[in-house]
Amino acid sequence: MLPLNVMTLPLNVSIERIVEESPLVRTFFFSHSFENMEPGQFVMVWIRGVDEVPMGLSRKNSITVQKVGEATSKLFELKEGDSFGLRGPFGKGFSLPAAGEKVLVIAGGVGAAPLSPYAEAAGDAGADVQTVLGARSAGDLLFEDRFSAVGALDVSTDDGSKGTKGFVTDVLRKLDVSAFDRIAVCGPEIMMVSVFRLLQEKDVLEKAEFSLHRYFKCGIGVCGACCIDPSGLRVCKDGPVFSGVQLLGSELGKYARDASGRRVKI
Amino acid sequence: MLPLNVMTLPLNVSIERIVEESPLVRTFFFSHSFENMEPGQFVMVWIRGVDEVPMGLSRKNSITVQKVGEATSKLFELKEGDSFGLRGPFGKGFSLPAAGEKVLVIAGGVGAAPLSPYAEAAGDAGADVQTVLGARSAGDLLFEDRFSAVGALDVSTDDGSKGTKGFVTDVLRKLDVSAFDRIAVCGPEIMMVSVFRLLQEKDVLEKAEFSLHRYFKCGIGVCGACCIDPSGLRVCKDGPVFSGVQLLGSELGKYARDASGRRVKI
Amino acid sequence: MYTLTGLELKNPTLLAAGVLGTTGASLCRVAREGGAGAVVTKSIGPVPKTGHPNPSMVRLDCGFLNAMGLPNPSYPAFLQELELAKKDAGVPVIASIFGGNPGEFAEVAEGLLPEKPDAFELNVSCPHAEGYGAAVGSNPCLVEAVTAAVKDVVDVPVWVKLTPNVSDITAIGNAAEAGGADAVVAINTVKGMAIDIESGYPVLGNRSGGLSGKAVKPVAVKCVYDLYTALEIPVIGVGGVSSWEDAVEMMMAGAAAVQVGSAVYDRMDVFSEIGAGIEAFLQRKGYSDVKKIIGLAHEMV
Amino acid sequence: MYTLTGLELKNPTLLAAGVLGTTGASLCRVAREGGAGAVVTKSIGPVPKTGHPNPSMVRLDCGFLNAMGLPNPSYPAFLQELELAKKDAGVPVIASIFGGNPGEFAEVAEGLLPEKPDAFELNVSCPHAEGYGAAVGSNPCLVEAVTAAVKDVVDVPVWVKLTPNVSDITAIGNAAEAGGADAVVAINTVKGMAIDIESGYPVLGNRSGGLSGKAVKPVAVKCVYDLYTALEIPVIGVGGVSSWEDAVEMMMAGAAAVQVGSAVYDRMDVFSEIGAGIEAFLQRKGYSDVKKIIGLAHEMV
Ligand SMILES: Cc1cc2nc3c(=O)[nH]c(=O)nc-3n(C[C@H](O)[C@H](O)[C@H](O)COP(=O)(O)OP(=O)(O)OC[C@H]3O[C@@H](n4cnc5c(N)ncnc54)[C@H](O)[C@@H]3O)c2cc1C
Ligand SMILES: Cc1cc2nc3c(=O)[nH]c(=O)nc-3n(C[C@H](O)[C@H](O)[C@H](O)COP(=O)(O)OP(=O)(O)OC[C@H]3O[C@@H](n4cnc5c(N)ncnc54)[C@H](O)[C@@H]3O)c2cc1C
Ligand SMILES: Cc1cc2nc3c(=O)[nH]c(=O)nc-3n(C[C@H](O)[C@H](O)[C@H](O)COP(=O)(O)O)c2cc1C
Ligand SMILES: Cc1cc2nc3c(=O)[nH]c(=O)nc-3n(C[C@H](O)[C@H](O)[C@H](O)COP(=O)(O)O)c2cc1C
Ligand code: FES
Ligand code: FES
Repeated sequence: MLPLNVMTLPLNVSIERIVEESPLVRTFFFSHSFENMEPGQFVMVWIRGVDEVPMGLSRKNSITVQKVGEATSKLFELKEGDSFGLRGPFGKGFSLPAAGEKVLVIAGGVGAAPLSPYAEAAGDAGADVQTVLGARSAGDLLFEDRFSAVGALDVSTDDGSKGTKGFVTDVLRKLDVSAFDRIAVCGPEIMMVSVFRLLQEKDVLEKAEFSLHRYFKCGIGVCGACCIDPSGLRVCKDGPVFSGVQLLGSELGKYARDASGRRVKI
Repeated sequence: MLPLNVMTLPLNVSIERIVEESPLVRTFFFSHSFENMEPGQFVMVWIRGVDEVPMGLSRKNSITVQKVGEATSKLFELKEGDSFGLRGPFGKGFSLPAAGEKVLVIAGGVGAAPLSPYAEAAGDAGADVQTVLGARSAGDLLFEDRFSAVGALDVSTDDGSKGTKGFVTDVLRKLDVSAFDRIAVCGPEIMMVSVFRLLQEKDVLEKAEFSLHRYFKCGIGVCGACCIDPSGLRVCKDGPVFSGVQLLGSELGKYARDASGRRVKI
Repeated sequence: MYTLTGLELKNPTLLAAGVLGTTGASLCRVAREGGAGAVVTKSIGPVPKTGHPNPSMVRLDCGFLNAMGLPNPSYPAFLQELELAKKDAGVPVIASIFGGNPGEFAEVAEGLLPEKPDAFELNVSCPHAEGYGAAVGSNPCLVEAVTAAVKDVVDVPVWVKLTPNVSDITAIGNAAEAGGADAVVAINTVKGMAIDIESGYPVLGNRSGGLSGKAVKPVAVKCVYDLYTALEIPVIGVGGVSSWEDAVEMMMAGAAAVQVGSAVYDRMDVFSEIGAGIEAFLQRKGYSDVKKIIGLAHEMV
Repeated sequence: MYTLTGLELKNPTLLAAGVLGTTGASLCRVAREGGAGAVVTKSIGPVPKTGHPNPSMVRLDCGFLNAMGLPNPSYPAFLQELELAKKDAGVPVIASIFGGNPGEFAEVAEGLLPEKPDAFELNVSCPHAEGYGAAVGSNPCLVEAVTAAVKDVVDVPVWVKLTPNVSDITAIGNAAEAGGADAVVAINTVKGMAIDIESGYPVLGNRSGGLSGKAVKPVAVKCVYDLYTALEIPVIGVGGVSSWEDAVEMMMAGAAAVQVGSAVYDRMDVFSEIGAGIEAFLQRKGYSDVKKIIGLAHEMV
């Protein structure tokens, strides 16, 4: 009997399949399915001998990883059949819509990872899902198929190689955001801040949820490494998904803390 | 919500009522009811600052105690409203009969304490219960009323002040013990040995169960203080109730171990 | 109101060092939303430290293991956090500090003085940071010297946080007292380790770390009990407290107040819950004052 | 077959000292019915001791607390139990012994020699017996002297059982090795205490005692890990082992074999269960020999 959650020592999982999503992004399907995960929740991925890092679940049994540094590079060296450790799922996910609700999903870069299962769950719940997906260029767009399978998809690329040239906000400006019941956002922090400002202007912040990234140490709400100002909310436990209202006047887009706790400008 | 069992730290109970059963025996009704106790199981009674000693449950919410030494004397100083600590119920009780079975209860002295709830439970189960109750003299006979309420009662006293003059074995010899489906025995070890021999002669040991007393330290089957020879069975966990067959060729009636583990003649 | 080394606390529960104590905002949250009577900061040192690689904390069946490695932004960078905590927490804020020698301890304490912490807690007891923590705290001479050095430069109460990883914690407690400590805090985590049997790797990034939570409560109760006998100054109890019953037990062993760390895992408001539980207990049992239960176990013979 | 300081074991699980080890019959039962690879007796001393008043052992949410107080009938009275154990256990029988000084240790060891124990385990680590146990075991010079004194009078393997209640267990381990020990056993219980809050009384008759079971496993794993690095002689791991996974973890930390104490609370046949679990694990992971996992964690970097 496999556990639904792994809240204590890391579970050993093996890599069942690796999918190259783009030059720097791969999806790792692993040998365990978190049947009760909420889209937006994360797992702590233990690359033994290196580090343990948070990753959103891109499916019940997959993470989708962008290679950025030591741990992710080491993960990219692993092959099918290799294994790593997993704890989770942790944190608070995106809130699911009721049937008939209109949901707007706004994903930038690897932010599409936790939003793809959300879009699918929202679709399954009978919501009307529309997605705005942004990336640097056409080859970096993640999960176009999964998003378009559940509803309308608008795409933006920085270089204009596909969809609107520019940022997700350039697409958003053309939409009537007030027509949506829920708005779910995840992406690089600068992208999320632009979206935040836009939604604030349009006065729809209370319908929006944002998934934040901060430096995680414990990942389970005890150490305090990931707390944000001025609320003191823990990104790992009270988040990573926060409502727009919770983030009003927050450090979002201004600074974050590094592993030592020092404030670092975004 | 009160716990059904207290397997960890002692539960604080207060004394609700004290009944003087005989000059040296008192029943203490306490403020907790062990609803799922099996007759024959015991509790560890913690007289704070003094000692913790095993006592059979004479009811779901009472123990019946003979004053013999330090802890029991201190218990006798307590008044209604005072409190002590309780852990349990521990160990294996007497096996209950099916409806229609014939049950013989043989109780000597304070051995009547764990046997009285057994006789009642057997009666409730629809068995045909008969009791042989022995004591030094009429005033020491325990729970005559409880035993006679569920079936026939034969009494013996050492001094002949009531019933047969002599020992329970003198009554037993007059009975056809082979007519019973189950025989439950508890009393001083010399009395139990006499009964054991008699039942062995009559070849009915496999129907008989005996509740043993040995020096208990942990009371939970770990320390090994209460083990009997040659089986190594723990009186506190594998017993205190053993079948006659388990006791064949055992140390019963020969010796017991004291608190240091030294063998002491019975 | 409870008084602890001159500080006024609304209840005798404090946030333990290193738990939710990295930012001023989270200290305020623990005080306001959590109901803590006082809060202790993350341990702050002379230079920025990122700490050990992850996993830095894992939950076990019984308790937690952690090896954070004293991550901290150093005292100059922490001043702004302390400022915020002092401004908004509404309860006393105790600065936990560490260093490798008496001079470093004094430097950090002086460095934080501008933001007026209500007391200092000297961490001489972290079991998993080379040259810091328990390396200092198992040496009575060094503990006395460190305590005296900080006492020299500050005029607020100085508490010394002790490690249980010694043969005789009272010897270290005595050294702290001799150095002028106003209280001791016991205990920091117990040295421990877990290994992932599928891979053979130690689970913590630092290989080993410190045990906290339920598993260590009996160890902490014993340390507090012994320190209460050995010392004149108050003992603050910490280790595995997660309910008012645990807090009462710790106080009966001799704790003047309790700190709560790992139990924030379960709920943030564990502090107000414990505070209310203690009050209700005192009332039910007819104790006129919390002082009646502090050290009570020593009288029950 | 596993070999441990020359003894042949059918599996690497041993009954820990002081648990079901008071009588020869119960030692035989643990070996035969429980499936232990070897059994260690209750610690036997120079004179009869009844031990501490009850409660002498209580179960906690996490683990157990005990303060038996080294009850034992003394070595002359224990000879008949040892005789029975040696005759019928069918596995090696190790005599655990204690004393207040090297002379007493040697006296007890010699006194038990007539019944030919397969090895001696020196208990220099009981945390709750005045003048015995940890009072000896936290002093390296005394540990070396005690070990040497017993080595002098016996020619079977001598193991030394260590206490975790010291700043540095490897210093004591080194002392045992220097004294000629053939193996060390780690760990004895961790000092601990529980208080009944309704009455204020410490729960144990001896007021405080030693923590065992699940709560101490991480502490034991860390001690074994450190001893494996520091010593040449084998380390036998004990503390909180209750499943084959725990045993494998202890072995990866460096244990050549494991002892199981408190877990007999759950079931007598925990030994054969662990033995079978280890075998199945080795097979599943393709390890040719149990030696492949002993100390494995040290290689995983
Ligand atoms: C809730 C959450 C969900 C995430 N989901 C995904 C995802 O689905 N896919 C994905 O590719 N990335 C995701 N990330 C980001 C991912 O954690 C980092 O990319 C990863 O930690 C980088 O590790 P590294 O060793 O390769 O990089 P490093 O060389 O260690 O550092 C590069 C950067 O990665 C970040 N980082 C490193 N360690 C941590 C840590 N312990 N906690 C948080 N950030 C860290 C820091 O910003 C750091 O500057 C998520 C982060 C969070 C907080
Ligand atoms: C399973 C079991 C059930 C029992 N049920 C009852 C009962 O229902 N009513 C009753 O009156 N008595 C019962 N006893 C006996 C009772 O435990 C002793 O009478 C009591 O422990 C005496 O304690 P003390 O301090 O007064 O005597 P002490 O002065 O300590 O010693 C007197 C004698 O009591 C016995 N005793 C003392 N301590 C213990 C101990 N820890 N474990 C076992 N025996 C001990 C010894 O035989 C000792 O020689 C039972 C014993 C056992 C083992
Ligand atoms: C994640 C974590 C970080 C800690 N960091 C520190 C620290 O920086 N300084 C310190 O003195 N103690 C630190 N500790 C120890 C705690 O303050 C406390 O002494 C210990 O955890 C026992 O209490 P608990 O069981 O309530 O957690 C830390 C504990 C944990 C769990
Ligand atoms: C009831 C009990 C009695 C013990 N008696 C002894 C003893 O006599 N000698 C000894 O060396 N260790 C003794 N110990 C310690 C155990 O042998 C073991 O080291 C400790 O309990 C940790 O192992 P565990 O968690 O498997 O119980 C005793 C432990 C218990 C629980
Ligand atoms: S990472 Fe420790 S509280 Fe969030
Ligand atoms: S009294 Fe400890 S095993 Fe029975």
